[in-house]
Amino acid sequence: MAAKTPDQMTDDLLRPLEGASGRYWTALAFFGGIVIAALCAFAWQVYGGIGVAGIRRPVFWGFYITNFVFWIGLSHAGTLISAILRLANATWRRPVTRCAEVITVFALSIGATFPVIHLGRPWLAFWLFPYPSERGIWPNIRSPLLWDFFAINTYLLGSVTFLLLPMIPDMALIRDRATGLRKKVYSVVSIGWRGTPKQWHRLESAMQIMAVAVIPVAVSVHSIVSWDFAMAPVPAWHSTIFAPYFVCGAIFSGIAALIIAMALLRKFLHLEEYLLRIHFENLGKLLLVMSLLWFYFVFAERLTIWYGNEPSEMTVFWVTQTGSFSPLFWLMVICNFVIPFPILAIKKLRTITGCVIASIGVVIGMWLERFLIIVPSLSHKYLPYSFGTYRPTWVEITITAGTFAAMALLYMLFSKTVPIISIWELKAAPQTQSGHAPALAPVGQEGAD
Amino acid sequence: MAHQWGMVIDLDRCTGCEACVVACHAENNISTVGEDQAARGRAKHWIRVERYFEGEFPDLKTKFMPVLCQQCDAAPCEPVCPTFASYHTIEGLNGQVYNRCIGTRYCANACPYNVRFFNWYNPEWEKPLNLQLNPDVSIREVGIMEKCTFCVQRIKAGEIQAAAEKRALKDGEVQPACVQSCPTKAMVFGDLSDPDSEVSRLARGNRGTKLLGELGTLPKVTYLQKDSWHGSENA
Amino acid sequence: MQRRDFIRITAASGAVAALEGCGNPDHQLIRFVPEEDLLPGIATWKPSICTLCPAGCGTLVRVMQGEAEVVRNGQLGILKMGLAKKIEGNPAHPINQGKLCPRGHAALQVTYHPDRIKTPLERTGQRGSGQFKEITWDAAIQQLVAQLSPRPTAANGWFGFITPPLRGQRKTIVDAFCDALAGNHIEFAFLAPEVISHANSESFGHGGLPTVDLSQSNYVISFGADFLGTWNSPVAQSIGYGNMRKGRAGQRGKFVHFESRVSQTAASADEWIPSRPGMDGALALGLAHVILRDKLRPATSAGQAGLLIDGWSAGLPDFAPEKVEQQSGVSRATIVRIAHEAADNSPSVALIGDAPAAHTNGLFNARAANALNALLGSVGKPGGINFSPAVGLRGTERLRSKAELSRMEGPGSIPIYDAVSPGTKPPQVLLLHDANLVFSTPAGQQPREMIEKAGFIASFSSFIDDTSAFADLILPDHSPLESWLDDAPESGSMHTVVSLAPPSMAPLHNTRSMPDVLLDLAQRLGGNVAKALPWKTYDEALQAAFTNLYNEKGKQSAKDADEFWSKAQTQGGWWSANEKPAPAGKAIPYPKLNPNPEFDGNADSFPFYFQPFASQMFYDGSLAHLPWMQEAPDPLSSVMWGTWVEINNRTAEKLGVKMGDTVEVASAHGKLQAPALVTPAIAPDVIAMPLGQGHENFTRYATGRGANPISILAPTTVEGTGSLAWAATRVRISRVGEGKIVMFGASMEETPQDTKHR
Amino acid sequence: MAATNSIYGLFPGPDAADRGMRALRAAGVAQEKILVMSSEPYEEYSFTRADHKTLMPWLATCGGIVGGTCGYLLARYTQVAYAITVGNMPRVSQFPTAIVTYELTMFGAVLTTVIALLITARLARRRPAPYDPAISHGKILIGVVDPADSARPELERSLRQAGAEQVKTTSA
Repeated sequence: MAAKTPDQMTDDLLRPLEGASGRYWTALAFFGGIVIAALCAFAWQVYGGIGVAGIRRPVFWGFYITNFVFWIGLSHAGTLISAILRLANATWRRPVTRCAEVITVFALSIGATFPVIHLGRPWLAFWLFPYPSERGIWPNIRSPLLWDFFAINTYLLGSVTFLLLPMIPDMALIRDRATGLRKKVYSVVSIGWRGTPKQWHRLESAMQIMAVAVIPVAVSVHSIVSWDFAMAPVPAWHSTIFAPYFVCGAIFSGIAALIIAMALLRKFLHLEEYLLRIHFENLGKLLLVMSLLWFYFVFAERLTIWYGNEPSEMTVFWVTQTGSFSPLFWLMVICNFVIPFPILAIKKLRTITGCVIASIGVVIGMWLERFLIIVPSLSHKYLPYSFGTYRPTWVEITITAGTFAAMALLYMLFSKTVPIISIWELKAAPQTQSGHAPALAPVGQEGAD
Repeated sequence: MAHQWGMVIDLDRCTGCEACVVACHAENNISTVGEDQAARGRAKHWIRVERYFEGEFPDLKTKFMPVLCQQCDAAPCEPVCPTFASYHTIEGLNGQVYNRCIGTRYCANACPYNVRFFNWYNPEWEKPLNLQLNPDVSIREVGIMEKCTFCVQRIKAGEIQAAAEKRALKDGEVQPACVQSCPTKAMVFGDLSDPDSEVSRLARGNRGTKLLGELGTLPKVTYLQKDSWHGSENA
Repeated sequence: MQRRDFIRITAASGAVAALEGCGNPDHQLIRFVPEEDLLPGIATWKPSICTLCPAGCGTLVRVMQGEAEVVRNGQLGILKMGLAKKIEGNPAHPINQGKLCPRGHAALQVTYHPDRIKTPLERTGQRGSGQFKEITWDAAIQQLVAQLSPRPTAANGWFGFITPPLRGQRKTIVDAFCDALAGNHIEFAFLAPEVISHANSESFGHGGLPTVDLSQSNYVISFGADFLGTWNSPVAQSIGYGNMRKGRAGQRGKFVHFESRVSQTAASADEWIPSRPGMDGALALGLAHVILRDKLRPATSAGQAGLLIDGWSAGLPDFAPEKVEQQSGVSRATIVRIAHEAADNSPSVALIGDAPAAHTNGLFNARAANALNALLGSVGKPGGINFSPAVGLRGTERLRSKAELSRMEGPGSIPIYDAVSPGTKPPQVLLLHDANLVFSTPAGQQPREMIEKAGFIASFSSFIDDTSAFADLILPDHSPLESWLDDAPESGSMHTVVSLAPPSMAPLHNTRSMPDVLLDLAQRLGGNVAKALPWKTYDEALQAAFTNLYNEKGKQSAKDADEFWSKAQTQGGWWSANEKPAPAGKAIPYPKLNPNPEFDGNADSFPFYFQPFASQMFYDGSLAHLPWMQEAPDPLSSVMWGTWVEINNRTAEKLGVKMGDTVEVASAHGKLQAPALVTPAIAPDVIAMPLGQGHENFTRYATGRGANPISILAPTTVEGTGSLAWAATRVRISRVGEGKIVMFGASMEETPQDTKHR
Repeated sequence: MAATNSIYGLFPGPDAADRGMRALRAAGVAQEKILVMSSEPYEEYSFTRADHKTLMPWLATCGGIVGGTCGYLLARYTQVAYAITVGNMPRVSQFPTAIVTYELTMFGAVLTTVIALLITARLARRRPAPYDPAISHGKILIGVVDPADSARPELERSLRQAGAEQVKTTSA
């Protein structure tokens, strides 16, 4: 396939924004339905009391906090990856960055709702905010939940701007092509972008700064999420490995989510000529590295517990290794390592389909990992008399399903309003020097997937 | 200086009769949750008697251990609370401000002793059972963490009484409901800041141990370990 | 202003409030004029008596002002009144010295129970259908008078009154009422200790239960007696136990417990020695044998108690350790060791109660333990068993006549049939008060049919339970906190104790105190009945009794009878340490008893011994209606809101039974289903089950919950007494399927994984 | 659309644009009066070489410092103002304070960057500026803001010579 002219690209990439198929609307209705069901479930929980959920003594945290950690982790897909690639100036990143950053923003927003959902009295959630209240009470800075509050807000600001800034020129692009109401809307959101060299240059340097700033923020966010656990003297929680362990897991699940999202976009928005196998291959390699890193962390964690042989920790250890939680544990290992490793390691298997299969495994596996970090420890905390177990109720399951649906829903809506691939960045790929941008280089066995 | 309330539990005296458990329910307006919720781990017993078996039939030893909030000096439950609902009182108690609690349940996870109990639903007393409620103790609504207070309402009442009579509290003058009820006098309550109080003396004894003391929570409850029969010679 | 006006005004304002109150019913109720003035928020402590078990502990009731929905002259309204808020032990009371057991604390909920009978009821549906309609007290009493008036002159047994064992003036009134009506007063309780008191009256010339002076004992041997939980006077004994263990510097008594399972008491023992059910007598005599053989005590020291045991003077040849080992499963070495320890560590004491006395050879077991006590020289001594002195208050004699004993024999005893229906003639009128005959009688004895034979049944019960459901008329009693109480505990203190308590609070509902109703009836019936019961009210009768007591014993404790009476009210009774135990009377010579227990059901088809036991929370089942008791975890199993079947873990493995599985327990007389509790704390050939659950009819909290072990018991009786041998049944057990068991603690399978490196 | 008075040419590609730029400079138009717009950065071409000096990194740093200071003060103040001891921790606990300080530092940095961008890039403004939608179709605009009327024909010619596909003039 020959390189395309900038105008052709623009047309291709703006095409998804015009009109929507029946299939699209059905899917939208489907996911919307699930989200509404989840909202009802939450309403019921607020009305009837948190007791309608399955959490109990001593497992005071269950699905909700699992989802919290999982989604925050997923949010490390975009910003972190695209920031790193941006700094590394990897040209092939250009078609990938935006769909990644979108995942970040949505996953983060979804994850951030769970600390509220899981509250006993959610209507008082605002007591967490450090504002001068008439009660003269300030929140407790020493609580990791407060750290979460600050970290998540910073990360949210960072990732939202990181997503929005590069969107401005594309907004202008649509503005100039649109008519009527859409024109008005897009001229508002393109905030008077004209494309003067000054604007271009300031945008670039702003993105550079953002890229530098957002990486440490992303790392800190998931470290702090891990400290929600590591700060408590709970067997197998109270460990220094948690922060890097969580960050690694976060990036791991993030990349997986990105691959899945790209595959879906590629199929449904007909972006076969823009999201190429090379992108999946490169991300696949990244995923492989993370999979190995993840395994290394799990091994290190397990080893130290086993060797230390501290009774209360060993109880948790055996419960996950051979006891009642072992099926989930080994399923996790299969999903996170046994499946992805060969697929991604063997070049022949590292096709788009291969990468997607591996990624699906990883997403499931990482959710299980969060669950297995939280529940077994809580259910086997020191005094055997108060050991307990945990079963989620339909409320928790519905709300969990709802968040996945919400992710799909938001993503679909977004891809209908904004070009999911940054057009100007794609065009700006240095063609004149390096001939074709790698992104548009003809790659063998295109139909391999 | 402020009192430092502490307790000693003599496992050699405790017979696991659970008078303390019911006395605590009666004193502190702890609601019963019914069979279904109890089956789902929602029963609330601020003090419980843990039972452990050692060995197999016929050589079997049984051990009772009453467990209540240890009122730790370095309490893991306190700092994790984002709203200061759980905090440390001047008299060394792990206070729980009910109406400040938003129900993160973080404190309950952090507590190694599992002595914090959560109100999963609004409590109910079928009329006229509501008439049994103790007016000195507030009722906890849904979504709130509750826990043993060492019967702070009794402590305060005692202190006010003593202050009114312009005197210091006498040792043993104030007793939580559990201590008051204990038939074998296995539980002793008092001021640890007073080295001569009975509780201080017993806590210094060589049988004294702290529950999960290795975690560095500095509990203010001391357990006197079960003693063994020293044989005929002491007869 | 007239009270009526006041009420009308408040009613009006109440209506206004109702509009504001958005239909909150509290606002629609009228407000009554307070009957007493109390300071809000100020607590007063009033002495009372715990009536939940026969121990008779003295209590203090914390009363504070509150607003209650009450009925006054047939009108429901809100009244500012003194409300009981908490029950604690009365520190002044010699028995429980300020302490209380869990049941005692829960007594509060009897008064405030949502399912209390609030007003007299008349049966509308079939008997036992539990359908009643509300009637007035006048109508109710009219009915009863009508039933009792046309009484045949000397036809003994035409009328029966079944109560739990009563004491004090309450007993006097009931007895006098029954005698005057030529009826029978039957004292009935499943756990009534008639076998022990029987044996004691033989061995020591004292009926009734002993007071165990544990606080000074150095060596305690218990044969199955749950003396720290439910037996005899548990609070008093617990206080003593605490002192025995750690109360004396450098002096720690030892406690050895023989039983086939770990009861709450056994759990506290220094040594729990599993022994075959019913072999306690043999064990006691085995110990005695060693003591005699090794000349640790002279045979004569057993005195009267020894003479009851044949072969005593010969040194009990049949009870050599080897023989006892075969019978009881306790190794001879252990027997010899325990015997020596017991002899070397005087004062040492042996206790027997509960199951050992409820085997066919229960009387023998009790006699044997008595003999051992006598041999150890611990009868009537500090640190041993003592018999608290009787007081001359009418109706509180401890030493019961033979006739009286037979009256209060257990549910198995034929005398009850006689009493209820002499020969074949059923009683025309049957009165019931808190005696749950139907629940506490093995189904094999057809308690329902027994009851239904009666022509007319009236119950004074505060709750519709398995038995009062059959009543034609219900005249609800006050709750203990609402009524005058008196008691003369037979054990638990070395003092003479007569407890007295005025009402702690005004009645909530339209109820009347049972003695008052009897006195009212007596007046209406007139004639010899009125003569026999000269008092107008119960408290009048009590004052009369206390005047007697003052004249006989109380002279030095008060300047006149009135002061004596009022002092007794404020401190919760009268007690004195001056009284000396009466000298041991002559024992009644008794026929030879079979030392070995017999069990119903042959060992092949029913391989397991079935051992019911008193529940720490529900006692004999009479407390299953209290939510606090239902939710309090059982000390050993930590089970809440249910019952369970204890089964040894190895046995369970063989039968493929897992923790919580529903199992069927079948005897030759019936079967039941309950969840299995797999535990190492029971002998492999024993199945144990707590009393308490399995009520067919006992308020919203207990109805239809769990199974009742009594229902499958065999109607065998204890040799030498007529009482039910409730530990003498054999059963088979089989797994039914998955089940549900609600435990507060983690199930015993979830003990920590071993932390060996693997 | 442009409301200001200007004259500009639309060039097909960057090289043409470069020529146009040189032509204007030759015509002696002052740099600040030259108007350039494109739908791509074209950073490696001379016609985009406007001022490449920007204070943005420094602004971000300052913002970070300000944010960090606020964070530290907030953390410290709340701990002192609402002095409650928990878990035997000091009144002002360093680690939590450090964490909050750090997060708010980054917050400040990001925020100032965005604001700096909006201001320095003259974005989100009310005042209308000259513009031509043709840019969105890849054309590059080179022109002069309010030229002297005398110079107009001259400028138009030179733009055409440089290879402008069309030359437009706007007047207020």
